[in-house]
Order: sequence, then structure tokens, then C-alpha cells
Amino acid sequence: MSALLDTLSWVLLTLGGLSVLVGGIGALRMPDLYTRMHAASVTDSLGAILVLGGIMLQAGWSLATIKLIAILLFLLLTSPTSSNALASAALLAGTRPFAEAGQDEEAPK
Amino acid sequence: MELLGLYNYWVFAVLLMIGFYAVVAKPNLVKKLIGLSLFQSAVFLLYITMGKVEGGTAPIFPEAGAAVFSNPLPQVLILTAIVVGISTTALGLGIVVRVKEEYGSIEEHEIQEIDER
Amino acid sequence: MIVIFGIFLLTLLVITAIAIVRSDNLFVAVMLMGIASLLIAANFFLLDAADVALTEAAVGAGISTVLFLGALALTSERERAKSSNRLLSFIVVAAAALILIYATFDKPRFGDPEAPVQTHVAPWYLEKTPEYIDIPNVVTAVLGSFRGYDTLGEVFVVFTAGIGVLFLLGGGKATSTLPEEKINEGLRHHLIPRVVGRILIPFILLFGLYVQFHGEYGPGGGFQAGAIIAAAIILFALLEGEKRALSVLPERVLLGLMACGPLLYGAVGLAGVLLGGNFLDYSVLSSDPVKGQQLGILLIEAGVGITVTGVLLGIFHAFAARGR
Amino acid sequence: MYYAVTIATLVTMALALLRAVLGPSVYDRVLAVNMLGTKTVLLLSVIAFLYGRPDFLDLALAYALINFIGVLAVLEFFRSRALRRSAERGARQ
Repeated sequence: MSALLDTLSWVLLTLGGLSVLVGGIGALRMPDLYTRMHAASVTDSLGAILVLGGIMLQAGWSLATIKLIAILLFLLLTSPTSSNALASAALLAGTRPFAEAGQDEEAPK
Repeated sequence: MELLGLYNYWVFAVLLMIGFYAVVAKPNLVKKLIGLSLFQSAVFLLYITMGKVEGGTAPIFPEAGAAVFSNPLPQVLILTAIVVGISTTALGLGIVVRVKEEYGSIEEHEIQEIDER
Repeated sequence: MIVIFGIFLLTLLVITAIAIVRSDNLFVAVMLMGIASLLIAANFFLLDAADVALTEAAVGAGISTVLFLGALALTSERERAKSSNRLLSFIVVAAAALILIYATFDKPRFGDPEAPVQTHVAPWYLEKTPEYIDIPNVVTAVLGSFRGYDTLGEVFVVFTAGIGVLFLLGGGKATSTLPEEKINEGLRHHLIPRVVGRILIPFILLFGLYVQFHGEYGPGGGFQAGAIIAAAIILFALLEGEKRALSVLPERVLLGLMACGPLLYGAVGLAGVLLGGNFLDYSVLSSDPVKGQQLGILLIEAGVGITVTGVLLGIFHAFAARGR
Repeated sequence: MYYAVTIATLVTMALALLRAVLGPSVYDRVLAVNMLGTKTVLLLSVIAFLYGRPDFLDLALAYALINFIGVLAVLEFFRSRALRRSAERGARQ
């Protein structure tokens, strides 16, 4: 049983590390603000779930697990919210998506 | 490895001087304060680096095990210094805001010009 | 391996610092300062300073950004003039950096347990804390008891800085011509952040209290807790507008908090004198000296927390009120 | 295995930092700060276990709670800036 949990947690951690990395590459390589935001925010949540889940399996039932669950819950609440807030702020300020305008310079004054 | 052990101190020196450069060379008062915060962070880094003991852990006794602890004293000094740092930075920002209200500018040259008039 | 992680983070920190100095948009510089704070906090954690990392997290992640942005809103976002004596400053700074780096070759090796810093007073603190105070967190023990004078001084510095900001910015004239209700509405029209923020505020407050009272057993204490609680109330002010926040905690109450903290700290010290001990000697506060020490630390940490909360909130409101 | 996750997180932090330095718009930089914040939470939780001191998860918890405030402060800054600008424009007309 413990070997199974161990393997599972390593798998989760590896996948988590990968998705975090993919998010980083996406945030760097994507062509405009909204696609970058998409790459960053989706993998942020997925990576957090996988990595923290992997650690939780390692920690077993303890105070640490409860703290990890709290961290995960708060991350899942705040991270998409800040992405949403940021995207709406950018849209209100007039930054247009790439496909529409094909431009991404400084936010209009 | 011997040289790697000094890397933290080098970063301290470089960071300190980057902050100092912003203070001397940038005419914008807010930028000067940002430089000053960097300068502060460099000093914090120096203190904490000095307190680290190889193979040690944070000076909070765990329930079992761990006999080597890092030095608590620099941590105490820096812990208070961070909060003091933000309050003094806020005081500096307050002065900058007042300067802007009186002179209409936060660029050193322009303030000096107005003063000389 | 951990050493390599530290080196990597420090390199990122230097890159960030250079970018901060080079950018001529102050808003960008403030954002990059936020990144620098995250990196340096991670570094503190790697260097075994959990308490310091928590302080940097509490202060750097929220409050410092909020204050700088508040100041930018009142001044300007762009640097206009280029520096005139760039070459000269660069030469001076580079020379100084080289001298400092040259000096580091005389420094003891990183992490050397035999270095002079580690061999004088620190082992005594580590050894005597269980005996005299009997709490696991040595940092809190040194902060509250062994070096209580230091901390009292720092609390007064924070207090003075807060008073200074209020003198500079408080009770000022209105600088803006905007309709007041527009300014005061905060982020009330942003539904999603508002709902999530409202859910979070009680948890942040609860976490702040946990950090305050768990400071003797884990990383934490008055300085961190004060900053976290102030951050929670600043979040409320951002979401609901200045006015609502001020009606929850009016300016008079904030002034009271600012003054109460140092008073409480000083009173604990004086109580020690009255009970026949020295100033800030907590052993006499209870019949059992160890219990007395613990009680004293609890009280002065509360004093520190109250001061820091009051001062940071007072500063925030002073900046925010100026924008009206 | 913790090491692998730590390295992945650190590399991502470097990439996000690059995005913050390159910009180009201010929103990209805010996005990068936000991303770095989440990555720091992950890094701190992993390192707490790497050090065998899971009681230090408080730090990651602090960041998970407080990072949000920075983004909201930025949002409020943009909002009040837009207000000020429209007022200035109104005054000029």
C-alpha cells in the first residue's frame, strides 16, 4: 500500500513539475497578453493541484496535510480570481486580443 | 566549492551597489527610495547569510532530532529591521508626496531649479 | 544541491535588481520590487531564517506594493529626466563593488560553524532558551526577552515613523476634483474579486492571529502578525472603498492602536520594575520565573502586533486620503 | 523527486522573471508577478518538505493568502488612474 502511494505521489509530483514548466514556457513564448495569461493561469492551478497533492500523499495524515489543503484551497480561489481581474483590467484599458488586432504594445494612455 | 561559498557575499556587494547607484544617479525621488529599499535588502541578505550554519536548521526546536541550529541573533535583528524598513520607506514616500505638492515635480533637477529661482 | 538553488535564486535577484534600476517606468519598477521581495524571501527560507522569510512575505507581498502604488498615484509614474552624471556614478559604484568583493575573500567560508559570528553569544542563546524561557522558537525568545530593549527601540522607531507620516500627510487639503462617491467606491463593481476577497478576509485575519499567538512555537510573532492583519484590513479598504474601511476602524481608533502598543510594551517593563526586578525583566511577573518569561513575551508580542497594525494602517489611510 | 519539482519551479520562476523584464505591456508584468507568487508558494512548500520541517508551511500559507492583495492594489491603481485621466480630460475641455 505504501509503495503504491509512494509511486502515485511521485507520478503526481512529476506531472506537476511538468505542467508548471509548460506554463512558464507558455507565458514566455505566447504571442500576446491573453494567450500568455491563458498559459500561465491554467497551468498555475493544475500545477498547484498536482504538486501539492503529491506532497500531501507523502505527508500522510498530519497537521501538514491540513495546512497543504488550506494552501491549495486558497490558491485555487485567488489565482484564477487575480487572472480574471487582470484580464478584465487589460480589456477595459483597451488591450485587444492578438487575433483581432495583431498588436501588443504598451497599454494605451 | 570554496569560491561558491562566497557567492552570497558577492551578491550582497553587487546588490548593495545597484541600490546605491539608483540613489546617486537617478534624479527621480521615488526611484531613489526604491534604490534605498534594494540597498536595505542587500544588508538583510548579508546578515542572514552570516547566520547560516552548515547542516543546520532554523532555530526553532523541532519535536525530535536536529541538533545543529543556525544563528538566531542576525534573524532577530533583520526581522525587526524589515518592518522598520517599510515604515521608514513610507515616511520617505510621504516626504516625496509633499515635495510633489509643493514643487509640482519629483525630479531632482527641476526641484533645484525652482529653489534657485 | 540546496546551495545551488540558493545561487540560482540570488542570480535571479541580481537580474531583477538591474531591471529595476534600468526601467524608466516607476510602475514597472514597483512590480519588479514585488518580484525581488518574493525571491529574497525564498532565499531567506533557504538560509534557515523562517521567521525572517515570514516577515518579508507579510510585508513585501502586499503592503509594500500598496504603499508604493499609493505614492505613485499621488506623484507620477514616469521618470522624466535621464541621469546626468551616469558615467561617473557608474565608475564610483563599480569601484566600490570591486572593493567589497575583494573584502569578501577574508570572510569565513559560507556556513562555517567556527566563524566568529557563531561562537560568541549565539550558542548561549540556543543553550539557555530551554532553561530560562522554555519555548521552542529561539528567535522569539531572543526578540522578546534576551534583547527586549532592542525590540522596544524598534517599536518606537515604527511608532515615530507612523507619527511622521501622519504629520506630513494627515489632515491635508483635497488635491483632486473628482466626484467623491466615484473615488470612494473602491472595487465594488468588480464582482468576482469582491466576492473572493470577502471570503478571504476572515481567513487572513484568523491566520494573522495564529501567527501572533503561535509565534512562540513556530515562525511568527508580533511583527509578522501586525503586517498580516494590516494587510487584511487594507484588502477590505481596496474592495469596499476607503470610507467603509474607516467606518469600521476610524482614525481615532488607529491612533489609539499606534499609541497603545508601545505603552503596553513599556508598561510590561515597568511592571517588572515595580515587582522588584529590572526593566523588561519578566521573571518576576509570575511566581515561576519561566512562566513569568512566557507571560512577558506574550504581552510584549501583543504590544508589537498592535503597534505594527496601527502604524501600517495609519500610513495606508494617510496616503489613500491624500488622493481624494 | 522533490529536487525535480524544485528545479522545474525554479526554471519557471526564471522564465516568468524574463517575461516580467521583457514586458512589453504593464499587464504582462503584473501577470508575471502573479505567476511568480504562485510558484513561490509551491517552492516554499516543496522546500519545507525537502528540509524535513513541514511545520514551516505557514510561510507558503502566508503567501497564498497575501499575494492576492498586490494584484487588487494594482487593479485599484488602474481604476483610480483612469478616473484621474478622465477628470483631467474633462477639465481641459
